[in-house]
Amino acid sequence: MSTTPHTAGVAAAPQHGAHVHGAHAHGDQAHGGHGDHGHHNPDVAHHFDTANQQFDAGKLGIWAFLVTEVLFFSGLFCAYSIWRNLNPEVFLYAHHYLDTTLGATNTVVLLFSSLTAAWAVRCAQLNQKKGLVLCLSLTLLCAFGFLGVKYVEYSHKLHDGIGWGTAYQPHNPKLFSELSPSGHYLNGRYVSEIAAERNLGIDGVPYAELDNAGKFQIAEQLRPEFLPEPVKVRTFFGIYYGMTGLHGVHVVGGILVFVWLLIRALKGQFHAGYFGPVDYAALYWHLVDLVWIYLFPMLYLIH
Amino acid sequence: MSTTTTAPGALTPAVQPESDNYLKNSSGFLSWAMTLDHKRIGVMYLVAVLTAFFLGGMFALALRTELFFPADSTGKGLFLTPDLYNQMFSLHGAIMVFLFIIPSIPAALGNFIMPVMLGAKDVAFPRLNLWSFYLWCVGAVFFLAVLMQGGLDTGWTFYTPYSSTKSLTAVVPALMGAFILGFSSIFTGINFLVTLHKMRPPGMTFFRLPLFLWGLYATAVIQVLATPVLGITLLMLVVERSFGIGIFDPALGGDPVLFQHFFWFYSHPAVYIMILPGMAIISEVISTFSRKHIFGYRFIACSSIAIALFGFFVWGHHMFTSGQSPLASTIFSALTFSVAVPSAIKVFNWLTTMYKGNIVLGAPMIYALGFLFLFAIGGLTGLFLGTMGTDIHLHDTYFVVAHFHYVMVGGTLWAFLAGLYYWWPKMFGKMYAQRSAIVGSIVAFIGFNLTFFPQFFMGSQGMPRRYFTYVPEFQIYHQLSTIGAYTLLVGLLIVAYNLVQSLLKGEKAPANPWGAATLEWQCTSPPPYYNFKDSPEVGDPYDLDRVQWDPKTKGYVNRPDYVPSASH
Amino acid sequence: MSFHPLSALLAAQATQTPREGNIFFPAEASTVARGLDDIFYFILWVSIVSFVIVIAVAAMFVLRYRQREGHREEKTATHGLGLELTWTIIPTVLMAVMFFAGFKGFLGLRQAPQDAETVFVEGQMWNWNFRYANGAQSQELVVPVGRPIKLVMSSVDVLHSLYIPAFRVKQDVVPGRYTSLWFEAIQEGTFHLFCTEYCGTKHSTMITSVRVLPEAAYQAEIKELANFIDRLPPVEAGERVFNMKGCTQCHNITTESRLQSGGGPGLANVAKLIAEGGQQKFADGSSVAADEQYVRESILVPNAKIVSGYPAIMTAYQGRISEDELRVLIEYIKSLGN
Amino acid sequence: MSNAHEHNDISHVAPVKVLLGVFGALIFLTVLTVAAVFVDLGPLNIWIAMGIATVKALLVALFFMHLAYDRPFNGIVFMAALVFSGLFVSIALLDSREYKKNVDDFRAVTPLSIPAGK
Ligand code: HEA
Ligand code: HEA
Ligand code: HEC
Ligand code: CUA
Ligand SMILES: [Cu+2]
Repeated sequence: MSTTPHTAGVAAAPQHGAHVHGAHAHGDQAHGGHGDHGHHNPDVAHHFDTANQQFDAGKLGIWAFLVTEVLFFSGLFCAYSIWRNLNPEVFLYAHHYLDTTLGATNTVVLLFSSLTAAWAVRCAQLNQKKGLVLCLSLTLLCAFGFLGVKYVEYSHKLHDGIGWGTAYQPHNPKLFSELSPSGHYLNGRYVSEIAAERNLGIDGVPYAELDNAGKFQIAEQLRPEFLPEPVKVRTFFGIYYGMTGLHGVHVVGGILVFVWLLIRALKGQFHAGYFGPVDYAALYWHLVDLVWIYLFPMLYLIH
Repeated sequence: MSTTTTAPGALTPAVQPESDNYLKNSSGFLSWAMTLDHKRIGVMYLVAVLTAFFLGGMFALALRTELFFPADSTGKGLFLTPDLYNQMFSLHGAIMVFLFIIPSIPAALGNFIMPVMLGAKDVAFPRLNLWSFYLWCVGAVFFLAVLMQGGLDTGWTFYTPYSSTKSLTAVVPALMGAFILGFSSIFTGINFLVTLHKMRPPGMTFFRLPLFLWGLYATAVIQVLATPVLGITLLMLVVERSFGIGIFDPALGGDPVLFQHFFWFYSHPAVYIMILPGMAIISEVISTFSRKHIFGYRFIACSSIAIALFGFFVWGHHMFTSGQSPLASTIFSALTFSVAVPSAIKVFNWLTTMYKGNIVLGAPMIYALGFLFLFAIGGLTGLFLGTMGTDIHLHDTYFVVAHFHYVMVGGTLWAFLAGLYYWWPKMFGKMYAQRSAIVGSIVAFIGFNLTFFPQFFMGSQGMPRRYFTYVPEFQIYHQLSTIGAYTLLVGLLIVAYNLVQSLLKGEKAPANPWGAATLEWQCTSPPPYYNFKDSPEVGDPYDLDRVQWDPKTKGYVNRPDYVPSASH
Repeated sequence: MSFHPLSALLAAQATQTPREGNIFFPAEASTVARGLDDIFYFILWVSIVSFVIVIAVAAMFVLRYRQREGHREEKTATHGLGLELTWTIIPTVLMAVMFFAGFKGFLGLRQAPQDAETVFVEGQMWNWNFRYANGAQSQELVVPVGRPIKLVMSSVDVLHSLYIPAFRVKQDVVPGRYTSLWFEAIQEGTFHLFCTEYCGTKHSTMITSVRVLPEAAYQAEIKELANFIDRLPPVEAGERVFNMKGCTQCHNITTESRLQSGGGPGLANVAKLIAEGGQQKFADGSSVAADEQYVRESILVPNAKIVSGYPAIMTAYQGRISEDELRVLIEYIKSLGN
Repeated sequence: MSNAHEHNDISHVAPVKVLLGVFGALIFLTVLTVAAVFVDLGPLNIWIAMGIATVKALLVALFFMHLAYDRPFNGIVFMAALVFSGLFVSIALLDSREYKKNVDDFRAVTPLSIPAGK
């Protein structure tokens, strides 16, 4: 087993003189830190001996929590894998409803927010208060941006009656063979892609240069490839909403945490000797990012 | 209060002023409701889980009473309708599992004892600990809401599509309740895991941890790895029932067998959440009450971890008849036996510990011996179920009901009571009357066997479980079983009376009434608010030579001339 | 109880004589029963022996080493690799034997012989329906003695499980897919058939019988079952269909409602309405003339119109009932008015 | 920036270069995944997409989440999560594939029809 957690001893020197007292003086004693409850480092809770022990405990705690998060998501990944494996046609068919551009945008947004979150930890470690506030704000901004894009995606789908479960009632029964009412999906990349691939066009005019009616005609031609709609399409959307929804809830949770961190950072509560919460929250945020890194290809890039 | 001369290296229970004890250091409702002290949280958990146990027990008695006679020719039962009966066993199972047995040992006894035994001031995250307790309360409120809103009739297993489409009862609140209780359990698990890793005082290496802590550690591992899957399963079922997503509902192209995979991926490991802490208590009690060093410390410690990890590979043994593929069944059956081996190891180690001991038949030891007897039956009958050919016949009969009551009641509940009687003096500073404690234990033992032993026979003869009524040939077994249940009630009432009496009239407890060498006995009974002013000296937790009987305090005190033995 | 440890390992099939019922099991009435019971007895003996050893040793220690005047504990070794390996390896070996025996027994249960006759089973809350190759249907399972039968099963609503203790067979009946089991009865008689997967209110009365008949009697029986509609007067035939299709689970044939116990209206009501030319009122406020057409729709697609005051729990019979059956069923329902 | 500034007593400080480098790699890999979709490689596509996602995940875990510098035990804890979810998913998947035929046979006779608005 590793060395006992108590050996580390000295807490990092904090920037304010006010913090320098208590525990450090005992660093080299056998029972370092014990017996001095009277003057404890105010950043270290009473039941911990040193700032290091507290930080390590928090770190292991957050990692254990991330483990539970991974297993929590694993249920949906399991459902996804099985459905995709047994009903590939459903997935192939339905994913064209997802907008890859928006998905990719969100991927970049989240990756960037992960960078700022990691940078925030660095700033806190190095006593860079301004940098910390900036990084936290940028992370928050990205989180809102992500949710904004999700809102656009969800509302387009709901507008077309593509909800989940009982709310899956596409307004137009021939939805998948035509331009959708919001004009959003089949006129987007997908039809054009196929048209380009196969050199489809009308009277020698390539797809890209057609007017809407012409594009519509091509979409009509492509219909048989999509019809009949596989019966279980709605479950694809169930899984889609389930996965992205649960992920979204985690983003909202992250926003709350980061707002709290920002307030504390503005009050100057974090410094080189005490930055655990920033580190833990960043770890959580990276996990949210990790989940999305998988969700994006799994849902948007099905081939 | 014990006093003794101090030997260098050995630790003396410090003389603490009364006001320092955790029960008295502050008072008032809020001092409990907002406390971050693991001991107080443990006591609140204890009251809470015992209440749940009582409620679950009342449902059980209702079941047993109804089953005294089969329904009459018009289909009318003794006092329940079929629907009410179905709600009774569902709520009985769900309350006993989610509200009682899973939090019982870890969250009630473990919370109280673990940091003290470890020599720490508290768990790593005291606030999370309190949260965990309040989540338990919220979960309990959801279950009460279920009771108000027309019960729950899906069984504790919530199999689809009955639960998702057909049941007319309050399934969603029950699922939410179990979901919240799952998080309560996860928080306890994370807390214990981190505490055992990061809060060990100097000298407390992993292989010096008392076995109770090893048990809690293994339990925490399962809680962290398995419970989230329960969470997502319940959530998916809520969504399935409310919106008809179609993942588990065959009418929408979903797969009910998949739901069972989801459910048992958690619920099989969960049975080890229930038993591992119990086994760990037995290790402590048997060593202390035999006045012997535990035999095969490392094997016992490692077998807990082995059970925890292998326990994840066997969930499909609940699904041999479900339509699961023969391939999967074969894998699961083979692995099931691999989990049984470490349990057998423990049993033999306990026996050897007693060899040439000086066995004190105090109440905790009586329960430990009862555990040995009942758990052996429960575990061995598990082997009939793990064997594919025989499980086909036995699945979903009373044989299974008998098996799991033998392990959960005869195993976990008995261990819980052993632990409760073992640590009671430490927790409340009061001794109890040994005689009535032992009488209660024996009456409960007889009642328990009378309740559940006949169920093996009616089960193997073909009596299905979850039956409101039955064909006449099973009547005699049911009647024995019902009589047993009331005997068990009497036994438990004696236990309850005995413990309440001890609180009211009990003698003051010494710091170390049983002469154990683990650290929790090094502080006063009840422990001071801070547990230890200075980290206690850590030694071999089972080297009982450390202490000697002191007639003055009627307890054990540290031996002045003690030299830690090198052997381990 | 007699016991042959080795026979368990061989998981023998039909070769041995079956045993009578005892405290453990009902009579061994199928070819697989004996082999499976032997596995059970093998585990039982291993369990009894190890249990007795454990408890005897514990009792002996308690007696010899209990605390008393003049007795002191003695130091003994705190661990011993040899001992510990012994009690790791012996149980492992015993359990390996259990696993293999159980595995073989399981394969025997799962692999139906090629020449098995197929009977289709439909589980429904809370009724069994058996369909034979010649088109016959029944509520009780009728099988010939000495010939393998394969049940191919499905459910129209929730999980059920078909369990015949005397044959030692059990298999869940799952909606949305087939499951199957097989057996060969070796003893004539009537045996219990239980539903062992919880399926709601009347799970405990979803019980029927298996009748094992000599070949000739079996053939005669399913022949009779196959064409009773042609033979019997419509109302009488309708009554049989009514019972067989599980209608009795939810409907009284009087005017009495079964709402309280999760069922539907008494069918004499609708019969009276038809006789009087009245109207039936629905949950959505509409109403329609009660006539044959309405009854027909109520059976085929019950959720199209929900009788006011009732939940929409009746399962659709579209595709599960033949025109002939429907015709006599309607005749029967109409006759309930008198 | 001098090394002295880059030090923290409690835990490792990630250098700016590493942070930016990792971010750049992540963006590049994202572009790569999207681009890979346009090349039709049949069943290989999904594995390529998941492979790239895994490389991205590794980058995030090792550098943004500090696992490369952290106590190894934290990494082990995280690996446990992946191993056990993998176990769960793969056995459940294995089993559903095994009994798929029973479902298909049934659906061949009784096609699935989902009533509208249900
Ligand atoms: C505390 C909880 C607990 C514990 C510890 C166990 C322990 C075991 N269980 Fe049990 N089980 C349940 C709780 C538990 N179970 C519950 C709640 C259910 C039903 C759930 C439901 O459907 O509602 C269930 C159901 C259940 C089934 C499914 C039955 C069915 O539905 O058809 C199976 C099948 O394999 C099984 C097997 C086992 C085995 C092999 C062990 C082993 O771990 C046992 C190991 C112990 C021993 C082997 C005994 C001690 C050893 C000796 C005395 C030494 C000598 C031994 C030898 C030489 C072999 N259990
Ligand atoms: C921890 C779990 C646990 C416990 C303790 C019990 C305890 C009991 N159980 Fe239960 N039972 C289950 C878990 C448990 N059960 C589960 C999971 C199921 C399956 C449900 C399903 O199918 O979905 C089940 C099902 C079940 C059935 C099968 C129903 C059926 O299938 O139709 C029966 C029938 O006899 C039964 C009976 C009993 C009895 C008589 C007790 C007795 O032991 C109860 C004794 C308790 C009391 C009588 C209360 C008295 C308490 C006090 C006086 C307070 C004591 C205070 C102190 C000790 C301080 N139980
Ligand atoms: C699961 C329970 C259930 C089963 C099985 C069932 N029914 Fe029903 N039935 C109901 C309920 C509830 C209603 C009232 C709600 C409705 O109209 O759907 C009903 C309504 C009816 C009606 C309309 C009655 C009226 O008063 O207008 C008829 C006719 C009927 N059922 C016939 C049958 C027949 C014939 C069968 C068997 C082939 C059958 N039912 C099986 C539950 C059931
Ligand atoms: Cu059908 Cu139980
Ligand atoms: Cu299990």
